[in-house]
Amino acid sequence: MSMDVADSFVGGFSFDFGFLAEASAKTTHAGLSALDVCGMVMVSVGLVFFLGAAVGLYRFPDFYTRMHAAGKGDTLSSLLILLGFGLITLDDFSMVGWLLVVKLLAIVLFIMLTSPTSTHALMRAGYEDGVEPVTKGSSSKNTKKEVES
Amino acid sequence: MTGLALFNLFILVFMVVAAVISLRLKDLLTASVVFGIYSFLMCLLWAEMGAVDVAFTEAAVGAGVSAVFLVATVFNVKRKSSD
Amino acid sequence: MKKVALAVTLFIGALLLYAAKDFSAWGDLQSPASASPVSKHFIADTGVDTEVPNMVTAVLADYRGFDTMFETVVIFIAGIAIIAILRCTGADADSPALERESDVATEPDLIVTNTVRLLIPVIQLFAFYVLAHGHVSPGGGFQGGVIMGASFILVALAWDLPKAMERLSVDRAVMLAGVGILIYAGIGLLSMLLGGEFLDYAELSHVLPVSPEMARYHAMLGVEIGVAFTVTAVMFAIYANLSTRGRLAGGL
Amino acid sequence: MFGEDGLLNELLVERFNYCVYVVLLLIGLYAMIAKNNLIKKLIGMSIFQTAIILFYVSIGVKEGGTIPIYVAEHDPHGHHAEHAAHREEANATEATEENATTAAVSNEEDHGHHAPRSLTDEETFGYANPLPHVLMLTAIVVGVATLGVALALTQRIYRAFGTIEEDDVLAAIRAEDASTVIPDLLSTKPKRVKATQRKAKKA
Repeated sequence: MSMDVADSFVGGFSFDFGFLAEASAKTTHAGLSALDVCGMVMVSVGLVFFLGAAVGLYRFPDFYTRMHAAGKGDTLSSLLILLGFGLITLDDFSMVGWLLVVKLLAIVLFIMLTSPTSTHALMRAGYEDGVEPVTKGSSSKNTKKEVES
Repeated sequence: MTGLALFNLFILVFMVVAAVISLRLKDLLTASVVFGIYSFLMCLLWAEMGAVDVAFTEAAVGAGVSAVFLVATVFNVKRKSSD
Repeated sequence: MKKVALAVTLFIGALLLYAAKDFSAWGDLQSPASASPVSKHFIADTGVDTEVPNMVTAVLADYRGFDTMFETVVIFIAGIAIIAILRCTGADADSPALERESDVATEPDLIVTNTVRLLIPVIQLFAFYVLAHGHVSPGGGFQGGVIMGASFILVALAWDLPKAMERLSVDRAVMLAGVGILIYAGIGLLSMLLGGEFLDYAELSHVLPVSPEMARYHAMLGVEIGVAFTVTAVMFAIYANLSTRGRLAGGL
Repeated sequence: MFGEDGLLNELLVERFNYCVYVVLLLIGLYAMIAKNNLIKKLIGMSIFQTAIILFYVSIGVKEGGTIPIYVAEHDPHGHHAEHAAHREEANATEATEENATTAAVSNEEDHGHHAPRSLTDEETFGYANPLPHVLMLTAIVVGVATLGVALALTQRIYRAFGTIEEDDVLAAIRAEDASTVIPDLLSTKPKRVKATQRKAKKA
């Protein structure tokens, strides 16, 4: 008797996704399938959001607005990029592709939970440490210095 | 540039920059966090070299746990450094 | 001092750069490390000898099992040493240097604690996955153990250390670390009792209903579990001592 | 200077990665020697360590080699989905003799695994060298354990001297040495400087 751990995990399932692959193969003759294009668009949009987050992190006047830019932009762009990767991977509807997509979705869920939480924790730590938010009266330069010191 | 990918080059340069920054910062907490960034770049480089197990270990140990150890120590000693 | 340091560093740097031109080029197939029979044997015969697809795991836990066992012992000793160094005794316990410059808020944050409550089971499950699936994918005892230890550290970060010590007290962690090494050495001794040499897992096929190759496969899992025990316990013990200066009370 | 077989060409272009490792190692070394703060020294030590690990791992890289995990057709169990597809293909075409025998075996015992075989020399070049990975994997984990020990020593030093700057610690130790009379070996009780006295002296 030969126990086979890998077998019971992977080999046991032998779903046949051939029909889906055939369906998508009709579109792939042009070079790119619709899923590929969707994935690439999502990755590009994610990169744009990443750029926005980076610029916001650099340009915003005080701690809170900077964390806002980082938290929002970072979460959304990571999600978009990972989902785009998932769509591109899904292209041939093979078993391996599906497994990868499930793993990517798990990462997406993890980031969706943890990234806003960590932003919140940082914000709260800043608030309890007495970091002043920039207001209408205060000049932005002073606040920046105060945060950095 | 035979065989050495451009990706490797970028990561290597960023790593040198991160190392220098983490050693020049006067605030030890920030230095620890930048050291975490250095470890993470190192982990990317190893994953790219095909050493997946090493990269996995570095991601868990270098970027995660050792940064936490450093921060825990910095909180218990002085946070400002003289150099 | 700085000038001396700079001179020393530059001198060593010049030596190393002088030596660098003798190294083989990037990714050279005929470099000494790649062309050596040892490395070739590991790549070519791991599948035949142990049926483990991940060569790194096979080399780590089987071919170089003795080495890994004492690496684990080193980690254990490091954990003990930290506890011994930081334990507060006598006049040290109330010395003024123990006061922190800035103390952190003691109230655990609602959002953080609830998210952590959601995540901890997932993280621990993932640690088990990494540990058990280390034969066919990247992972193994060290990585799984570190992730497991990190989950306890996360509890200590989100609430405070006593909350984490309800789950895994430092005394129990030290015990678990010892248990991990005993599991490792026990598997080695068992294979010795069955007629082989120390850590020669193939002999375990006398007691397990599998072929000698699969016996090595399963014994590697057992060994990795031992490593994971030690690493988990030691990582948490190190954090608990470092974050509270050995007093094991209060938050970070 | 940058000619085909000039030294600079050899160093900066073909072996650029080694140059960067040397730079990282020197950054770590310099920090360990010249930095005054103990935690900075420890960060420098970690950088030094990772530079050496990086060097070892990069030795294991092979041009065109994949990660050191068997691909489906070399997999000793051969049960992955890809392999099944491969088998079907081989069954249909029966292109090579080897594939045909594999298919025959797999047809005979439907869910049993085909016998694993030793790889040829050419096939071993398809995988990165696993040996440096193993050595460095344990080195990383042991590295973090020793970093923990070093951090514990740092905290202990802070507890004793109230500072983690190397100069101040050395000055405090010298002052203590100067004020301590080395006791006669035959005298009754060795004199010990208590922590409280040390604090008072510093203040």
